[in-house]
Amino acid sequence: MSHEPPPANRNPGPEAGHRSGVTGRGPRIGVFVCHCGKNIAATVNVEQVVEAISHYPGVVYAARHEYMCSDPGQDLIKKAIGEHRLTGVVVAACSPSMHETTFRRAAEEAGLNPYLLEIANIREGCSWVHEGPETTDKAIRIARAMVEKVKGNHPLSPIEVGHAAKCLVIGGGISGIQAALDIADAGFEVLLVERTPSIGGRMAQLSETFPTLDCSQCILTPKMVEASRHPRIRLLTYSEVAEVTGYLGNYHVVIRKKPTYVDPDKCNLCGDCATACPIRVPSEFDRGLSERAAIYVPFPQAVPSSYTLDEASCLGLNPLRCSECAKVCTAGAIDYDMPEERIEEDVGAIVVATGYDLYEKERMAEYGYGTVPDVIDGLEFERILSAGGPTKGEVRRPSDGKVPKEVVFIQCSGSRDPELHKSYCSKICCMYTAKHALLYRHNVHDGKAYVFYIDIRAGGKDYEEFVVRAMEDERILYLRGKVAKVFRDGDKVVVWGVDTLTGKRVEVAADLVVLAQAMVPSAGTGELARKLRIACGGEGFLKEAHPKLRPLEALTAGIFLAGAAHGPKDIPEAVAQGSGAAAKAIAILSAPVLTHSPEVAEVNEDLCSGCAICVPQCPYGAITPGDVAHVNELLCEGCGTCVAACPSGAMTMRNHTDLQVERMIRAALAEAVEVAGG
Amino acid sequence: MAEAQFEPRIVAFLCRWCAGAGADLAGTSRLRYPPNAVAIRVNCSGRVEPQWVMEAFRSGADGVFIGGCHPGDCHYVSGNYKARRRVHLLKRMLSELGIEPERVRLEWVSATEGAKFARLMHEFVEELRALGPRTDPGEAAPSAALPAPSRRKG
Amino acid sequence: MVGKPKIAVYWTGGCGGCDVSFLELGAPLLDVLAKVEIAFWPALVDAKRADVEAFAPRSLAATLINGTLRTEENVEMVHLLREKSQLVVAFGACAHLGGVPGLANLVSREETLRRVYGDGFAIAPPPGGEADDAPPNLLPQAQPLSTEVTVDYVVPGCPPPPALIGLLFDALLSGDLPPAGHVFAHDKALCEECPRTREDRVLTKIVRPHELVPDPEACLLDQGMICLGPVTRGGCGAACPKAGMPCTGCLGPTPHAGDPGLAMISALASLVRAGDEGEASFAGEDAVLDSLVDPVGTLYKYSLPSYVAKRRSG
Amino acid sequence: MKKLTIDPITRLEGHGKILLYLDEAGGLKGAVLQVPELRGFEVFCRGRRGEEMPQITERICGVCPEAHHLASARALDAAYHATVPAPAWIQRELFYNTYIFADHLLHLVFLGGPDLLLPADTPRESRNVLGVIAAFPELGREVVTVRARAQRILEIIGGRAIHPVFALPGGVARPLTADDRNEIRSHTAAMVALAQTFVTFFHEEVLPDPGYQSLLALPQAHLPTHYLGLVDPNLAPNFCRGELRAVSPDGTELFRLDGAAALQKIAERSEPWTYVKFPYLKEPGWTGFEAGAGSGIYRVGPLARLNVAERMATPLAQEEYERFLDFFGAKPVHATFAYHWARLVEMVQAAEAAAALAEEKGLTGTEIRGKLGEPGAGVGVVEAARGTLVHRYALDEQGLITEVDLIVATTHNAAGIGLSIKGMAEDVVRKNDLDEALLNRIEMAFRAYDPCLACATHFLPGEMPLAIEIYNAEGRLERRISR
Amino acid sequence: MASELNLSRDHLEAPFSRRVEELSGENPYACYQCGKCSAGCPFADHMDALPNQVLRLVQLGDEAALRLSAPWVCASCLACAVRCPKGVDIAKTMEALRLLSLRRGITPAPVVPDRPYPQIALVGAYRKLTP
Amino acid sequence: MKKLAYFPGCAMKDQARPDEAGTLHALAALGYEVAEIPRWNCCGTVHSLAKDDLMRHVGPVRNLIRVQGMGEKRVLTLCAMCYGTLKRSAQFVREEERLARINAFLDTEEDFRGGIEVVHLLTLLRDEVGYEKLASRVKRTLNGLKVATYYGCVLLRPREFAVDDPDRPEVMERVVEALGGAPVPFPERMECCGAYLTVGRSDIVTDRVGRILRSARGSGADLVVTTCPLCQFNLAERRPPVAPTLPVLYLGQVLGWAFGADEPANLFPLGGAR
Repeated sequence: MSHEPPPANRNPGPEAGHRSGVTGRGPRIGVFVCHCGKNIAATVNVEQVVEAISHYPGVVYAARHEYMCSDPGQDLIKKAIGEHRLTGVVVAACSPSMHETTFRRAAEEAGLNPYLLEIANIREGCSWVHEGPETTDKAIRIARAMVEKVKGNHPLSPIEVGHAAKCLVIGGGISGIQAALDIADAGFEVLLVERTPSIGGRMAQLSETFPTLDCSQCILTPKMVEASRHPRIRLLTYSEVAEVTGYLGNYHVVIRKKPTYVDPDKCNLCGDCATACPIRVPSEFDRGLSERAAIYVPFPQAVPSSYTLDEASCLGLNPLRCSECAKVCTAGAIDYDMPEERIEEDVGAIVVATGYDLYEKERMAEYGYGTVPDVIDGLEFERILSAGGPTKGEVRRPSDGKVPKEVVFIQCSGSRDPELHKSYCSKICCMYTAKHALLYRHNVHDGKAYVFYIDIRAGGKDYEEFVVRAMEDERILYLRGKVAKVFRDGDKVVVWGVDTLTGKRVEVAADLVVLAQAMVPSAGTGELARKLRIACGGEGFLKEAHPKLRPLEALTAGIFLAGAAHGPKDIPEAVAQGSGAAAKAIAILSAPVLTHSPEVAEVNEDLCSGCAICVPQCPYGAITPGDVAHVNELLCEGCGTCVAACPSGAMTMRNHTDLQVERMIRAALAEAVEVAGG
Repeated sequence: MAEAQFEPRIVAFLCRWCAGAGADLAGTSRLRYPPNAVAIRVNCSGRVEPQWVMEAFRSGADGVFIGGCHPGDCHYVSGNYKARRRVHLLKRMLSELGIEPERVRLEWVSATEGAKFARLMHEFVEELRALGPRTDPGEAAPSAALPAPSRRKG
Repeated sequence: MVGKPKIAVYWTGGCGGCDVSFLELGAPLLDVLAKVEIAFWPALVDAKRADVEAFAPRSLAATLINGTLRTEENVEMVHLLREKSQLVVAFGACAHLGGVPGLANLVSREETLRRVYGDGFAIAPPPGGEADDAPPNLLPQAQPLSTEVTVDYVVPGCPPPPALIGLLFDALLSGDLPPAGHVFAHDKALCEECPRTREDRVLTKIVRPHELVPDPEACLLDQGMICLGPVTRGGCGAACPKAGMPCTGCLGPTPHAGDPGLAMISALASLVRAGDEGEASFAGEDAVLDSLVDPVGTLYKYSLPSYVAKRRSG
Repeated sequence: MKKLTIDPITRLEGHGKILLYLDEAGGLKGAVLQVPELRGFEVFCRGRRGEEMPQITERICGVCPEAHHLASARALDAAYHATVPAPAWIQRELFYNTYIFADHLLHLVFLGGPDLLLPADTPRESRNVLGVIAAFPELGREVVTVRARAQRILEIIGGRAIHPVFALPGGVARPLTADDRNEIRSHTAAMVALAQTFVTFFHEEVLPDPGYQSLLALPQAHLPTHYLGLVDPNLAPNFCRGELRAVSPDGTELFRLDGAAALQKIAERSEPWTYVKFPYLKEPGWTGFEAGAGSGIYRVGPLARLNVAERMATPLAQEEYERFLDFFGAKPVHATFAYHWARLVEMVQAAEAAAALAEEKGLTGTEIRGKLGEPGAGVGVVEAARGTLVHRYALDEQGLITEVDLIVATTHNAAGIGLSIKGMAEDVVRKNDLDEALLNRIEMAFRAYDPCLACATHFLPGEMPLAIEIYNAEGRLERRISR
Repeated sequence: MASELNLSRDHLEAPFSRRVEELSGENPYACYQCGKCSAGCPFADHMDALPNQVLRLVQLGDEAALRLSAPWVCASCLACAVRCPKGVDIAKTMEALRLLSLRRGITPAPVVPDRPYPQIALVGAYRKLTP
Repeated sequence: MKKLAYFPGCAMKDQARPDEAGTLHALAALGYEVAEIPRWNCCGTVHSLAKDDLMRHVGPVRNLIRVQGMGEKRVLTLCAMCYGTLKRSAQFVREEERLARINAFLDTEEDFRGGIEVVHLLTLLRDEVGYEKLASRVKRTLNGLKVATYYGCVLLRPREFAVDDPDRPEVMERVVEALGGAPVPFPERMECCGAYLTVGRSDIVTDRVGRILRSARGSGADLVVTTCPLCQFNLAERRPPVAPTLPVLYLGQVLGWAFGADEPANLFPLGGAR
């Protein structure tokens, strides 16, 4: 009985006789079977594997070793490559995720192109999970299949590419600022793009920070100023990323800078314009708890320090209708004809730090948000606690300005609720709620604070102690249980909850209710992710390349994630990730040359009809349609989805062709494995 | 004398990042499962072609397993969605051609689900044993109009 | 005397469209006919089977065979012709791939006979005739020509477009023969020659030709029609798409497409969308995919015996 | 007993075999036409998409795919309860008349032509289209050219010259453009011109030929059968719409009904020695293989259409029709070889009709699809070049085919052809030395029908009564199966 | 034990809560309700509320704690006290509850002697079960 | 001979008489001259856990004043309860202010000056005699007898007054070892027997005792020893109807036996020890 699998052509079909893609030179494959001590040899009869595979067509040498990854084991391979003039090597050993690099390096040292070596996994996928004689049979099948693959492999070299020495940082919150500063300090140019008129992000809105109770703005503003003055940071506020093309090391970005209609060089910040402006709209910065004019500075320490005329609220940028601001501006800074700017740059890497929003409170119907004015979210409470906030730091409730004597804090509002809202834990709420309650007690000494919680998650340096302090020192009553309903009764906000520890239902007639709303990715994250061709997880947060080993990288090479856009994070984590992403970016920016795996998709131009079915399959936009499709091999990550989609077989994958796989299938299934008894 | 138990032949296409890593974890955790499946590693379940599945059947496989990342977890963003749709359409065609669609199984297995991988291998082998050996799609004249002949193991 | 090269044209289970297509060569046909001697061609000349049996082996320069193999008589005849011919050309989709009559393989021979003639039907000789006067038995399955005899060349199509027939005769008459197995059509898919423009490459719905008057410029696949152009050899000038109808694949798959139905399944499924890709759209995607009715009949209209039926090893 | 086999019958579409049984004295015991193939369309069309049927059933026959294409579309029109808008009908009719013209021309020159145009003693090697072209080079070239132009019209409208793709339930695939019309117009003019040339040629070169005259007069080639064909409201032949009219051998109208109703008048029987079946009129019914008013055997095709019609639809055709009637003196005309002349008359009408339709304003109209209702069942009837063609389908709610019945022209004629062969064989066998040329005379009788055996095995009116008789080797009836 | 509780500032600062805290000298809010006390209490099976629940009622200012039998079942063995991760001596809270009850005239069921007791038992019981 | 003030408490003169006898015999053999303090009164058995518990310290402190009067710096207790109350009060009055308040209250007594150390038999044996000396003086070895060492609550809790590590005590085990026995540290050895609940809630005590005895037996013990008369009473008298018939002895009884005291009639398991 023959080992030879059926003829080479894929589905020879009715056009028999037509053969293509068969190489003339005979393969000389070496197979090296590892005992891995007892790990493989205990269940797989290694001698039999060697014996069986040595008779397999194309195999000219087969050997075994106690530990193939050891130096003597590697030497065995190197020696055989030379002595037997091997054109391909299969190492039957552990999972390729373990030692593929080791063995390929050894092959290269022996003069064999590393891409001509493949690992047949007979440990994780065989010896460790099976017992009995079939284990050896399967190991032989695995090895045969890999021999078939190697027969079809071609020598390849990594693709080299130059790059731009500049980095784009998207998002001017603390994480983005940190990343920008680190990269700029390392000597590279940075474009820091922020959507709103000022950098600072969420941290600028906060009062004090847990667990140290540092003043948030006091520690943030020096960083903001440093970023704005840094010679290598170009700050682009009121700007959005419009287009991103290119690939690792060579991204071409287009940024749209919206007109502020105020010349920052002329504006002297006198504020007369805002006073003169007839328009009042809710202040975004104060979360609607105060009003601003159509021409405004979001907050006093804003960076850059200049007024912005909000086109949407302005009476129309039409001097005939209203030009109050221009009339009072002695500096002549107001320019109704300011155009939108379009900035195009080439960057080598991108850091995405677009931050978070709070989950829409309006969705929490049971908590009365929107109908009960004294139900607010955590960021609103931050503003109320802030010295620069709408109440100048005095705790007063929105409805009537009364100092609330009983405040209920509701944790996990929208979080950990897979049924109706968000399934994940928003991570920082336990801490900021404790902080809120504690600061409230500091403000209102005779006030009582209640916290409804499910669990307290205070995993962080000095965090548990902080929560204990709130409970023990400030006598904040923690009630384990979710609140079912919040409604208004006179000037009280009645909260219906439960204390699951005693099993008692609880009713509190509060003055103010603060919801620790779930964190969600900031608006537009999904759209930006599409532009960047990176992925979002199910909840819309940016997805990392590997949850453990590559937490800072997006799936697209050269794009890094920082801050809460990637998932709920507190300030130290956001800063750490910003620095981490910066380090990753710096590694690219400072590399003399970048390399890319050559195992990518390739178009056979003699076969491609230009049908373009491949084009939308590519998550990286690597394929350009045309008379024949073109693959940008630097963008291609090698998933092969386009190859499978290509109906005419014109798209192939280097060293993973259909022909190879179909031979592997046949080799894996063919009978005549000569294992007698096992 | 007891009849030898039917041992189905299976080809398993496992994506490198999730299902393949999950299979490795099953190995690291020493979870025993039947040895019927030979794995072929692909970068992404989106690389798996319906033709491979048919090639496997043509080459004597009784079942084909495709393992990809969970929805939302694809290393390449969306390859697993393509795989899912291809398998859905392929199964409809297989049933028209007289191959039980249950012989093709697409499963989401994450890198941490070694136990799930092992369980799926057990399950699939059991299911295929119940189905019995596959008859060649060309041997028994497939009929779109006639009820598929029962191939339950007797 | 060295005469003109002799050629034969024969049909097995076909419709005759291939013969007519040959005749449609128009004026060039006369040139061809002037350069060859037609030794056997039931549609055109009066030579009989007995004459063929009398030919010397390999005395025919080329034999063009169209039609699927459906009866035992078909098989006898093609073996006979193979023996008499230097070159055998599978002419048209039936000989090439099994053709539309190959769809009969979805039903067994016995079932076909039962449904046509009722239970208990059995062929018999005419009254007074001998046993071998009975009509020939049907083969269990329709088969492409290559399952019985070695095929040197293929002229694909249902019927072959005159331009491709011209290519065959250019080669035959010039003596500049391509390698065995050559298919006289393009290696690239039909899309290459289709004038329609391809835009979004997303299939949010599947429409059937009678449900839509297609935009005259846009790709039919983009408009939701199942057009097999991407998997089918070019060479016909994209006649059907130009006429507003999707390609149904008569020229057969491109050389590396493999099984055209499976290749198309992969391509079509890849293009289907029901909103953003993700778990939430699975049901919607399946609904789109399920609206592709009769996938086997649609995707293997001309090729079922080649790709689905068991082939003889060869 | 001696057996003569003509295998294959040549210069026709499809497979046919003629078996002649002679007694020891050389007398004819039996003559049988056998169709040795079956492709099973009726079976495998089930489960296919309804709208695919015009493109699938046309693969029954590559000579008259247009007929199947349109019959199929008409059956689908009915199944979907669709009213076909005028522009779509104009496209279809122009297409169809062009087809009739081209198909008749093909037969007159390529298939039947050599029998008709070349002397009876022409050697076999030249008894083909090349012989015809050699004999009449000018006409030959023009025929080839104009046929190509006709094919070009079919290609413009149908998308492809052979196996068109344009007809859909309720209409056609796409609107035609002004450029399309201009090109079509130039071709139809050439068609009309050639038709006229051919008429002249016929009257100068063919009709006066004593060979043809003797064939027309040959008693064995006279078959007094019933006739069936489509007529328009003026009782002129129409090839693709109208009602089915049947007349008896003496010309009396038996019925004039739409397709579905007319189908109820027909039954069929089956013989185990051939894959073809034999339909007959339930009134008067099956009395064996015999002609006459008492037998249900009827014929279709050009001669039948002229026999069921009272006039032609176009002026030049009417002129030729009148000459035809004058020649025979009475209607119905039973001479089998008159099929050729009838074909010529129709070819003229088809060319004229095509030319007229090419001028219709609606030809380039954009309203090309009628609104479709829920799919159900429907019958479509057209006149293929060689006779009446009936498609009947049932569709399920998804528009997939659940039932298919087809009766093709050559099937209608199957019994008549059998009788003609037998009659001709009797004539031939009486002559002492049975040479090849004489045997060809048997084929000539067959070819007169322009039969299409590729089509002929396809039909299955499921509800029709079916009788099968099985004979033993001695010719004794062994079993009779009926449904 | 299930009932509804209206929580308010006044309620939580009512004399009951304060007295318990004063008598026990323990901050009930230091307890984070881990339940380790209850897990190790040799008498928990005989109590109508687990020790941590008793403390929880104190946190909530709920006088229902006084109507429980649990404090009387507590034998002051201090197993809870030595184990508490927050250093809350729950036995002291139990003692406080007993004392508060006794001082409010709430007493456990009267003792019906089933046999002669040694002095040590009588003295212990006397001292725990009287104000 | 070392002089040692000794506070017997009520039980030693009543049901725990064998304990005292055995202990004093052994102490004499170890060179101690034990002097019972004069006019001792009840220790109160249990101390209060409430903040306002001044009254509860009066009894113990009065006893400490007697020790002070003897000119001794420390006092020995055998009963675990007595040890608990005396030790706690001695600790309580270490604060000046409390001492003053107590002295003011006890105006008929001489002022207590504090500084009296309360020792328990076990700590004395461990810290002063030492296990080695103890072992070397033993006259009759327990000869591997499996002895379950039952601490109960008061010896170990609260943590400040524990005779040993309250989570991992070993003193009683080491003493048993020194006597030649094989100590059996069983899971329930530190869990309360129910103490005074024996009055009024004997059901609870019976349940507890059952668990303790089953635990001891389950660990293979032949004998249970304790130093608390209340434990001894409960373990002996509150056994559930179905319970291991393990003998329960005072540690002092066993100690005395090892030092050659007259064999008590009911010490059957020791009979076979030697």
